[in-house]
Amino acid sequence: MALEFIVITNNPLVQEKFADELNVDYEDIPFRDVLCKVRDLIHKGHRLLTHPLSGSVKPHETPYKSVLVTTKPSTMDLGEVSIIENAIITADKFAEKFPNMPQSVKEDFQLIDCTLITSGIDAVLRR
Amino acid sequence: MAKIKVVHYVNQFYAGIGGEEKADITPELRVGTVPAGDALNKAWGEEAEITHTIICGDSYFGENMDKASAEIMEMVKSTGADMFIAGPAFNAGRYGVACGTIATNVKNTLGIPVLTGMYVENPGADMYKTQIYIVATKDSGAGMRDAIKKMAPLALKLARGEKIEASCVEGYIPNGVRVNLFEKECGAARAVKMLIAKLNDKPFVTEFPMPDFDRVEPNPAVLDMSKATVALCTSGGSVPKGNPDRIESSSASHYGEYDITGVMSMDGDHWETAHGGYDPVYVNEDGNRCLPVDVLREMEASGRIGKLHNKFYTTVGNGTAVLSSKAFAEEYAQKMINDGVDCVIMTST
Amino acid sequence: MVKEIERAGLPVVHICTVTPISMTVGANRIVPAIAIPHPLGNPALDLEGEKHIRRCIVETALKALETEVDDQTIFDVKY
Amino acid sequence: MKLELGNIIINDIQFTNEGSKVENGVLTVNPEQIKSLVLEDSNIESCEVFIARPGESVRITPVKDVIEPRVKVEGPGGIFPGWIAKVDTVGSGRTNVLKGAAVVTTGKIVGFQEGIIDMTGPGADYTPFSKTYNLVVKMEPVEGLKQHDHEYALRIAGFKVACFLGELGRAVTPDEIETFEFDNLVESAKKYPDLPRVAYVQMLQSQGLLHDTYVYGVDAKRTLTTIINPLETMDGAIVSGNCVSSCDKNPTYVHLNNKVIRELFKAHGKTLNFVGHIITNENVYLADKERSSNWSAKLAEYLGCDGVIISQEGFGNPDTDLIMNTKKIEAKGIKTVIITDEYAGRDGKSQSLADADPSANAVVTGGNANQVIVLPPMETVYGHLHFVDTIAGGSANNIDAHGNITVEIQAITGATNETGFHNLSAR
Repeated sequence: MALEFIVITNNPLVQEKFADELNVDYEDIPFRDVLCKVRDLIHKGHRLLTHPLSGSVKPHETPYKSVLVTTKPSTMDLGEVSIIENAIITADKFAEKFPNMPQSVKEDFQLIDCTLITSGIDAVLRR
Repeated sequence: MAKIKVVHYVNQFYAGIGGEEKADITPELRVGTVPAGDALNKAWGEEAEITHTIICGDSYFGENMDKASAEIMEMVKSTGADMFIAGPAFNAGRYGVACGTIATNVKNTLGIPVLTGMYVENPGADMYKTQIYIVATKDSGAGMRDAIKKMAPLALKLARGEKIEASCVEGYIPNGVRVNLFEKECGAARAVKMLIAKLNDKPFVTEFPMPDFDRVEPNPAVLDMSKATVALCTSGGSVPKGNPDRIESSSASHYGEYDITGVMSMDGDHWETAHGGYDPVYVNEDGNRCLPVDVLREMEASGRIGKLHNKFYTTVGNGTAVLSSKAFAEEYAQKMINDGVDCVIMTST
Repeated sequence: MVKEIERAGLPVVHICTVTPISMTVGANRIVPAIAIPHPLGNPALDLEGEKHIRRCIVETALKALETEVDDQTIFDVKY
Repeated sequence: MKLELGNIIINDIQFTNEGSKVENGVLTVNPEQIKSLVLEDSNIESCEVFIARPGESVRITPVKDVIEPRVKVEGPGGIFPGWIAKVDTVGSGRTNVLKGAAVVTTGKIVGFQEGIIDMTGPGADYTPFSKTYNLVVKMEPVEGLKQHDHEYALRIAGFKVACFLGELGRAVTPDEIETFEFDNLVESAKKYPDLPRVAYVQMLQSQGLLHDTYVYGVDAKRTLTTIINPLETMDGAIVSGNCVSSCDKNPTYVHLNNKVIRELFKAHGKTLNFVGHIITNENVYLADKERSSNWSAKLAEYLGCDGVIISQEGFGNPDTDLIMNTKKIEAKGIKTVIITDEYAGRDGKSQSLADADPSANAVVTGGNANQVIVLPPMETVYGHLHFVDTIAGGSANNIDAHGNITVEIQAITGATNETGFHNLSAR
């Protein structure tokens, strides 16, 4: 049976690329709020499928984050709780750096986040 | 540059007054030095000089901490020193705690640089290493020369406000602040050496200690719960509605202490959570979901417990945060003991 | 934090959802809670049902405090 | 298997209008030859070539890759199998190396790219590539080229230039020949029955654009953890596609000269028996992380290891892989030393890693990547300086009136390398 998942994202490119074929939960919210949204879902028993600190671009340096979680809640996984909570702690170490980012740089960040999550989506779909 | 004026704190033993039998002597300010101070002066040459020495008995300090501390502070102030040095205390526990306490006080109230030295297992080291620089010494006075060799240059740097290098370079006990340095060997060579030591059960020092995973022995069980005062604590961030003390939602800089005299239930009209680490909807609806005041009140009425303590303590802590707010708990645990609490229920999310 | 309370000399029981973390932070008496956003409750139940599970958890916590332990011990809740 | 590295020591790079050559330790390059080689790729619009020598007032940024020029002179396979050469197994015969020289590629693939190499000043201490004679190849793509194709074009161009320069050393007699021999498991067990058996577990960044590593041309995220002969790695089997957050990313040069492998060879037969090189990935998908770390532990056990060195690549999510690898390998009774770096905040007071475990009790650190450094202006900048304020470790308006740039050292290529390539550390 296919694993059903939601793409939690604030990246418009991910929304644009996958909205037709996948369950994309897009909101125009800050980076940290995406992590908190994922955290609350993990606390409710949704399973975390991709690492919330994917990629090397630092939190808040990139404004964009996409994370995969299962659609249906099951049992809360303690390891995943630890991963998401430590991700938020880690993100909080980095201050927002470029409030007035040029559109071209924004688009580059969108692209990088999109390729990272695409590698996660590919991995889930081919399993 | 003018010679740096230093005041030195030692106990009765290092002042040459006597051992345990003289440990109750009261603080005394002397002009000049004791032998440990002479050694420092010699090492500094023309750069700095101990002009005054403060001597206090270890027992006196331990038993009259607030009073002794205040007296010593006045003495330090009266000397107009540029810097304060305590010890080194090596493995003498009470002396180490005294050195740490006074040095920390001097730093915080007088704002002059301070330095002490002690053995890493001295209880004073654990208590104060994150607040002041403590040079790592050997475990007995036989290590005096080695201690002075490290303390003298570090003291000068501190007095001059120079950049302090990493702990392994300067010789202080690691204080949790990560400082970069260039090693002679590349990381790979260090890794292979460390592995060979580890494989051969030889000592090695990790360059990055994992967070503290130590244990504390369990305390004995409560014998008669029907007579016990039970206190509630939580890391779930329970606070009065509106968060009057503005407890931050994460990495809070203080904890909350709230009176629940007469409170029968943590209803959502009067209580909420300040915690930013989870979805607050459910606890804001009904605070008993985090802090079970309602059922403890029932148990108090039925005599299952003697009494619910009239204060609770609250922090925001991610259950999984590797760092924990240790100092807060140390402080409010003491308050609970003073208030006659017998046992504690701590709730976490 | 539990550890500091224990170290100060007070017997302490830790009611905690993520029990492995409770082990890591050095709690000696541990009682598992329901869920992170509602450790001592369950919004899926009615008020009385919720109070019942809360009573069970707190009762287990008190029993844990009344029990001598030598090592870290998890006390399971009977609902 | 036996590999000889014939080191031709390079003491300078010079330009010429005539033929490129290596003579008396000088690499003489005709830049036109480099340009025409690079421009064979129709995706590259323009190319400029510069020389950056140690001590010169030069800044190179943003660095895409650093590559050592080499040529296969004896034995099977060729340089960069799966890319330039066919996929024949490398790691035996002789490879000549232009030691002390490097090709540094630069080009703006994305707007926030960093990677700074200063050839002098305070920044130079933080990058190992301030000590090499660098041929800088700056490339601009054709209009509208997608980032993926752009990255690919730059990566391949770098390899081509490195091979072209390496080829100049084919007939040159090396100044020194280093010989490395790696026995199979049975032979090495017979030779060194009493020495502890040690393997190297190398984690490879494998997550997406500018976050990838390739093994014999295969994208590492599509691999299971496997065993490779360390001589293959030393001979170019692993290459980098990986340059953002460049302080703890491995350029191709670092793979070719992996210092963990070299140090293990130094100790081999003396204090330990080096039995293998395990390569594992750092994927985005959590199940992949579980699977890959299971396999690392299984292969370490299969090799009969007493101990392993684990090296990480990158920040954040690889901490999870690192701790999984460490816990699972230690659980097999195999002792570990791990190499990582830290993000302890600018003040050094924050939690350094995103994961932790008591079993990770022997750690070598490449330093705190958040440390702030002021880089004074250089006379010459090769690349695109104006991107420095939008990079990792930079911040808005971080260039002052005098041209001083304030950045975290995470922007400096190789500063906190997690294969132990450099000598920065922290306490």
